[in-house]
Amino acid sequence: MDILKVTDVDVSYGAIHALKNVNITVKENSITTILGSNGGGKSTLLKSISRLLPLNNGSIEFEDKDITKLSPEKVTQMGIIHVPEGRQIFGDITVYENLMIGAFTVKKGMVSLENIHQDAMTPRIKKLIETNKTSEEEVLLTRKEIIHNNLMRVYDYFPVLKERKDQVAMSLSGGEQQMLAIGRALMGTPKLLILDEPSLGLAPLIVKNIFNILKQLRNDGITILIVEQNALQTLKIADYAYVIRIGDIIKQGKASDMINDPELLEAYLGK
Amino acid sequence: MKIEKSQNKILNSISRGFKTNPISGFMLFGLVIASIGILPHFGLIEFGTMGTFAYIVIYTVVALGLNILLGFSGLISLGTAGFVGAGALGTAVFLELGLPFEVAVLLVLLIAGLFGAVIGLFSLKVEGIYLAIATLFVGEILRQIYTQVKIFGGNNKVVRSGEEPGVELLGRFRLTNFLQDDRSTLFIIITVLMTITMILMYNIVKSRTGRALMAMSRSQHAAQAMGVSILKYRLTAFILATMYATFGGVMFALYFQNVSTTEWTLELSLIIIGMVVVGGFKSIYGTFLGAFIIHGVPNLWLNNILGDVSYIFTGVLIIIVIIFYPNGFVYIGHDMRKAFYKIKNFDYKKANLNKKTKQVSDDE
Amino acid sequence: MSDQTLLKLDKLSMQFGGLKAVDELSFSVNEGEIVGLIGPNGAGKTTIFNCITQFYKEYQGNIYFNKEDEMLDLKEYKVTDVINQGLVRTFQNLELIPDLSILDNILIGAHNQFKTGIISHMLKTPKARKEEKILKEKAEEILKFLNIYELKDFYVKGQPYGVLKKIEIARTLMSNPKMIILDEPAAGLNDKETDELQEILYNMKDKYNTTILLIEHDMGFVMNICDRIVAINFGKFLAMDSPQNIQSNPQVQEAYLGKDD
Amino acid sequence: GEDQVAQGVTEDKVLVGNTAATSGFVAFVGEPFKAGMDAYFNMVNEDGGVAGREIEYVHYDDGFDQAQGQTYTQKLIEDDQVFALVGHFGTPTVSTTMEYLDTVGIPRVYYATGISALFNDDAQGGERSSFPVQPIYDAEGEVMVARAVAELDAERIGVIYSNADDGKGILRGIQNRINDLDVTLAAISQVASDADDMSIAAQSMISADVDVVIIAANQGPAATAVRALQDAGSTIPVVTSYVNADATWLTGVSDVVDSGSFNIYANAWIDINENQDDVDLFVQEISKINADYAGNAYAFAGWIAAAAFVEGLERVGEDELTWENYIDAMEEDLVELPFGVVVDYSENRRVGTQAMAFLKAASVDDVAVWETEKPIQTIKDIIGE
Amino acid sequence: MSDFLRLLFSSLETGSVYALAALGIVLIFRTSKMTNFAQGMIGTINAYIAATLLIDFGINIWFVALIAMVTAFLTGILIDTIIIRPASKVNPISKQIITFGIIMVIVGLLPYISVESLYIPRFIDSEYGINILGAPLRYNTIFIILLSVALMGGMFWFIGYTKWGLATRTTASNETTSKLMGVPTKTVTMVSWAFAAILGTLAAIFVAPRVSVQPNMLLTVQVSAFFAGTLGGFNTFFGPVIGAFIISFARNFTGFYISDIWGNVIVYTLILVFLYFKPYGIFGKKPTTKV
Ligand SMILES: Nc1ncnc2c1ncn2[C@@H]1O[C@H](COP(=O)(O)OP(=O)(O)OP(=O)(O)O)[C@@H](O)[C@H]1O
Ligand SMILES: Nc1ncnc2c1ncn2[C@@H]1O[C@H](COP(=O)(O)OP(=O)(O)OP(=O)(O)O)[C@@H](O)[C@H]1O
Ligand SMILES: CC(C)C[C@H](N)C(=O)O
Ligand SMILES: [Mg+2]
Ligand SMILES: [Mg+2]
Repeated sequence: MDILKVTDVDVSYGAIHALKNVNITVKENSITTILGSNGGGKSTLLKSISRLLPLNNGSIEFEDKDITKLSPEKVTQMGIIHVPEGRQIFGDITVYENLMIGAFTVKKGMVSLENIHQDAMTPRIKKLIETNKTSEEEVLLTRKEIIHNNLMRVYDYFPVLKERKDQVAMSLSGGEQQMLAIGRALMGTPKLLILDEPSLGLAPLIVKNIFNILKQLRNDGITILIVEQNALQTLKIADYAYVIRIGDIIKQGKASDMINDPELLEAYLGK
Repeated sequence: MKIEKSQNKILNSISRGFKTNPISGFMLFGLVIASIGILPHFGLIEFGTMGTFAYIVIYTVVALGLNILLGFSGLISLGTAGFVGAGALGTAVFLELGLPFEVAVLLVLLIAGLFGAVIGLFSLKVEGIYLAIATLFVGEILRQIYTQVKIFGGNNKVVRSGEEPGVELLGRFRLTNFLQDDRSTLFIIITVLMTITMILMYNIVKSRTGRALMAMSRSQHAAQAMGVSILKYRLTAFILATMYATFGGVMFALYFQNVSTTEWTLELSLIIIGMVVVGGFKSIYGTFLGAFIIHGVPNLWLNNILGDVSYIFTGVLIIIVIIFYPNGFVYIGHDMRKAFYKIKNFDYKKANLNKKTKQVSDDE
Repeated sequence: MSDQTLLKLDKLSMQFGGLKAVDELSFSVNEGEIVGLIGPNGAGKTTIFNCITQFYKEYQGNIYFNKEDEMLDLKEYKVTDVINQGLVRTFQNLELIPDLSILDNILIGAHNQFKTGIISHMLKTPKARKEEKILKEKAEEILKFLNIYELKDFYVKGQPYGVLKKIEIARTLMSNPKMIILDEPAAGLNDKETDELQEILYNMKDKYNTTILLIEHDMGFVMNICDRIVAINFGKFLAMDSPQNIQSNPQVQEAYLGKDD
Repeated sequence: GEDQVAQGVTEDKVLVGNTAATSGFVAFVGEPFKAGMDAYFNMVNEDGGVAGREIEYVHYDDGFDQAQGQTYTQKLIEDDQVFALVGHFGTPTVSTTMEYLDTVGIPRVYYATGISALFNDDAQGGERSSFPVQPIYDAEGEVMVARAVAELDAERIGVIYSNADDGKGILRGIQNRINDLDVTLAAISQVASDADDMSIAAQSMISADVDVVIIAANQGPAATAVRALQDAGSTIPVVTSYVNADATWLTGVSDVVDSGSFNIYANAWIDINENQDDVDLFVQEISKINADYAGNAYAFAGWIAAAAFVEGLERVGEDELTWENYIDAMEEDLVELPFGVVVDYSENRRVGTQAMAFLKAASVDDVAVWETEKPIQTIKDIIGE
Repeated sequence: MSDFLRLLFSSLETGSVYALAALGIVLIFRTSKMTNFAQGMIGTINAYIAATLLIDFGINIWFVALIAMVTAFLTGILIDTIIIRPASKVNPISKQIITFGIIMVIVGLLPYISVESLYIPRFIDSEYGINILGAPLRYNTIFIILLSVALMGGMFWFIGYTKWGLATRTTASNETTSKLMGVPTKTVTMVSWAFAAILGTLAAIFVAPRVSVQPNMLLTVQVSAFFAGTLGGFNTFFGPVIGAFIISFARNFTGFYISDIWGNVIVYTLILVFLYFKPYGIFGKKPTTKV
């Protein structure tokens, strides 16, 4: 099923025509990537989806609902979470508070048992499970419990955030800030996670980690839309890819096909 | 059609001329404003209009100084009015003590510069809103001094060289605000002074100093790494700003020749900030435009047309201009040109307009 | 390349509260080298740069810089004075002046090359004019070298990332530096741009006679361009060696590169 | 102008003007003041004007700004060529333009301020064209001490004065008189005009154990001072300026009047209690402009300003209307104005009215009102010389 | 002793009023990154409304205060919606001048409400109180102090420890990214303005019995509130409150024991000197910057 449908989206900044009737779709539970040269309009497209930019034309549907007219915060509340280009962490509050604001939209809800982190297993949840007051796979958690669970998972992914949790976010190193930006997004239990150049400034080991995490998230049922400079590595984990140039989608296809298309890599990605 | 074309041609060459030689632009501008001092003699405008323009001219100089702080150095002062008062009252006091006008002015400027330096030093430690309010403290202290210390005359201080009314320039030319002809001359003198301060300011901001000020405010780290001493340029910014403000005060004393002790309030400081904001950050002509909009428009027109509601209307005007021109009304020029090109389906990229102008007005 | 030591870190340590960001670190860079500084996120790389350029002064240990065969202890210099010794840097998070033209941004790098003072600028004396002209010409030449000459009159704001990174480099060149230190110059660049940057840095070394110390996570880039690489972890020295040897160093692999799949 | 026909005068019209703050923070003074002038001029014009001339009144709003006030003053005289300034307004503008106006010699009738610079008991040359009406602050200070001694048997006097022209002027007046009248100035305390906490001043009065507190300040600060005294538990009677001798001000301190902690007295140069006919006429005319102003002291003042000017015109009558004639006419005789105000410009005296009534605040049916204790009297009458 | 206590009690009341005004200013500073010069005028116009209701309709002061809170709330929302929101892209300095524009509009509007100064009585009549060593401490004073301290505590807790408080802080820090976190930033700023307006109005109603309702009734309060924020530190909520008390104390004591004319100047100079050594106020911390 297509979780996201972008139809004929057209965006300009004053006189700069950044997107020209762009169409893309994102399948549920997939990793979709948008590749393209600098200034191609990738970030613009992502911002249009999270409704940060007004459209000249076109429509965007998420889970079959038209979100074209919605505000960014409404869209976020629906489960589209956007990790913007350039970190955009809140520098003057602590790392922990940054993570907590990421969980602003979290509501109580069902969480599958396998997704509950060891450290988030409170006595109450254990009891719920023991007394079988819950279905086989899922359990109804309170907002607080979900946030705690998310937090434990984020700390698992990025242990350094736990070490630094009471530090003002501004004082983190560049890479740590990037981790915080990603971790903050994960705090909000996204349905569709939008990442704009997540590997920027990260050490190779962490980049590998992040790609693994993304794969795992997809397996957990989260849909991912990612923009990356690191084209080859991204294509390796992606299911589907679009190539954008000066506001036009010029190519699309299965990621596995693209990776074997030397012409494409040469022409558009400079490889 | 033909006329329009040749008109365009002329306009273009003028604007090109201004670009290659901005100094002559300022001189021409000064000439135009100075003519306000002459036109009443031919019955073309009223003398009263000149008085309103004198105010605009004077506050342009003050606001230019503030623009060095606000626009270029990213610093703010809420004590400007206090320094204008210092310039005006200081001149009056020194004249009363028997000093020649020119010496009085130099002395006042020197003292102001020292004051500016102290605030500059202070600003190294105290920043942002704390600095703004600290300057407000300074303003309040000065205000108290003006109204309490006897030498400032209580309500107001008459400016005069010797016993006779008027100010004596260069030891021989006595000019009195009471006399229309003298007032015209005074007006032309202050306009010339304004033009000079504009040119000096232009030269400063287009030089290493201007770039350093901007580097300091936009990215302190880069500035330091490039060898820009924050100490030196904080001092420079505040010294320049206070000297400009004080010089505005001197011009006030020179033209109006009578200085109130009670008017150097926070409200006036805010009005002057308003002139910079409404007219244009970093823009020299914009500063004049701001002074014109905030002081000229209400006093030349609004008050007479709208009466009671003119005050409200001025407030609304300020709000609207800022919302639509966050960097100053002076950028309306760019927008008009853009609209013009839009009508003609002009190619932006070719016109090179977009990158250069758009980005200025979109500064956030 | 000579064996003359240009920069020497001697038991450098820097702490933030309880956190040892840099821990008794020593290494040196020789004149004419391009040296890479690598390490996991938060290893202390940027902190080291901040110590070298005296943004942080509370460090322990010593940082020496060779100026005309004399080893200067940089700690004795103010942050704004470091550039005058021939050492200049770029920033991990771009630090440009958005509302100045590219040319003017670059002229800021020449701040201390100006000899005339504010009064001559105010009055625009012939001397000041001449000086400005000379430095402008120099800036234009540097812009040409970096292939961004046509953009010189445009505002920095709104320029593509790749251009911004070049502007930072161009700015450092204005000061006739003996050594430039670059914090993640290739981050955010696409592969094409990274290649271009690589070439520029190479040529720069020759043309402007500078030594380069750079932090970078793009291993391809680092491998290609560096003569030697220092690897650190948790602020501590791990290894300093040729690119090949660093790449196969197990400690570096474990801490930084990850085992090859 | 010596003998030529003056500016602003035609067959059927005489042009007058003023610049006043009718916007901004002191609009609450300027607006009603202007309305009072308008009302009077309208009335005169409806009756066919004076000697066949209608009075045309131009007004500019200077927002209480000195420089703009100066500019408008010059504009009125030089561009608009008014015959006279009526109701020249506000300390900043008036003090700034005094010397200029003396030089020009244009008649100015009534100043809406009482700065000391207006006091001149031997006016020469251009100074003769100045006709202050409203009491000058210094003079009021003198009257206040006299009243404190004569009516309240004060021996020790305390003064709370505002850091403004009125406060300082009144204080000077008081200091002038204390020796003659053999009283001690036991406590002096300055307050800022916009102070919100006057406990220091109140405390100083109590600590000094004074017999009378003179509050030398206008509406806002005076009320604040009265309440500060009440808060501090004072029982000392208070005498305040004529500026506060209207019903509105009293409403503001009605709780103090009701509680009776201490008596409140005020000077008044206008006596509305004794001149009901004048009040009726005023109310009738001002209501055509704005009924809200029917009890407004500033509107009264504007009315008197216009009346004073018209008095001069009527005296010139059918004679040639020149500055010189006008000035002579004003000097001719006592100028008697509505509400019992009398000013004497003879023998080059330019000192405003110096006679005042003494009012006492009382609570009548739970409403605070001013009652006349003593009619309008000069200092001489008061101290019985 | 009773001199001292009288001054002390008076200062406490004054300090509470400054504290309320300061809290409003700090709130706007922290949510909209700007100095709101119109804080005083917003309180003033609502005090005018309250006083008019009181006089024209004879409504009880408690009830009037309640109505004034509602009108204040609406004023805040109105100002945010029609002025501050459209100016969201405007830089902080220009925004400050917008608030100056607001001052002009309000000052221009006041004469349409009343041309005369008006009076608002105390909540609890001034005759009720206790006597401590010869100095009267009114219940009304106690009420004002308790209320402002409670409001301070409430805000401190709300901003520091609740989800919405965190959202308020992030909105101030970076509005766009806050939206991406799902924070309805428009609501946040709107409510901040509404609440700041309420604080200003409370300050106005509390100070009105002393200074009457007139256009510049909050002039000194506003300036003092700025000073209080600076002295206490703008990035805390209790700092400005402490600052407010210190300023009102210091003024009265220097005024009474040293000089009524130069008291203020002495206090201001001391604060300037203090700031030089503690540039972010008593409780403020230097914000972290990273190269
Ligand atoms: N705020 C803006 N104002 C004006 N033009 C903009 C703005 N943001 C982007 N653009 C322009 O829109 C075009 C597309 O930009 P966008 O950021 O979407 O590209 P991108 O593919 O994400 O590039 P990058 O790889 O550099 O991140 C570019 O030409 C860019 O200069
Ligand atoms: N001002 C500070 N206060 C507290 N901790 C700090 C401060 N600056 C840096 N740190 C910490 O010190 C460590 C080193 O930071 P540094 O920026 O030097 O890392 P880095 O090696 O440059 O990392 P990256 O590759 O991610 O940029 C980090 O863990 C960071 O959180
Ligand atoms: C408001 C003014 C008309 C009155 C004030 N007392 C003054 O003299 O200026
Ligand atoms: Mg992008
Ligand atoms: Mg780093």
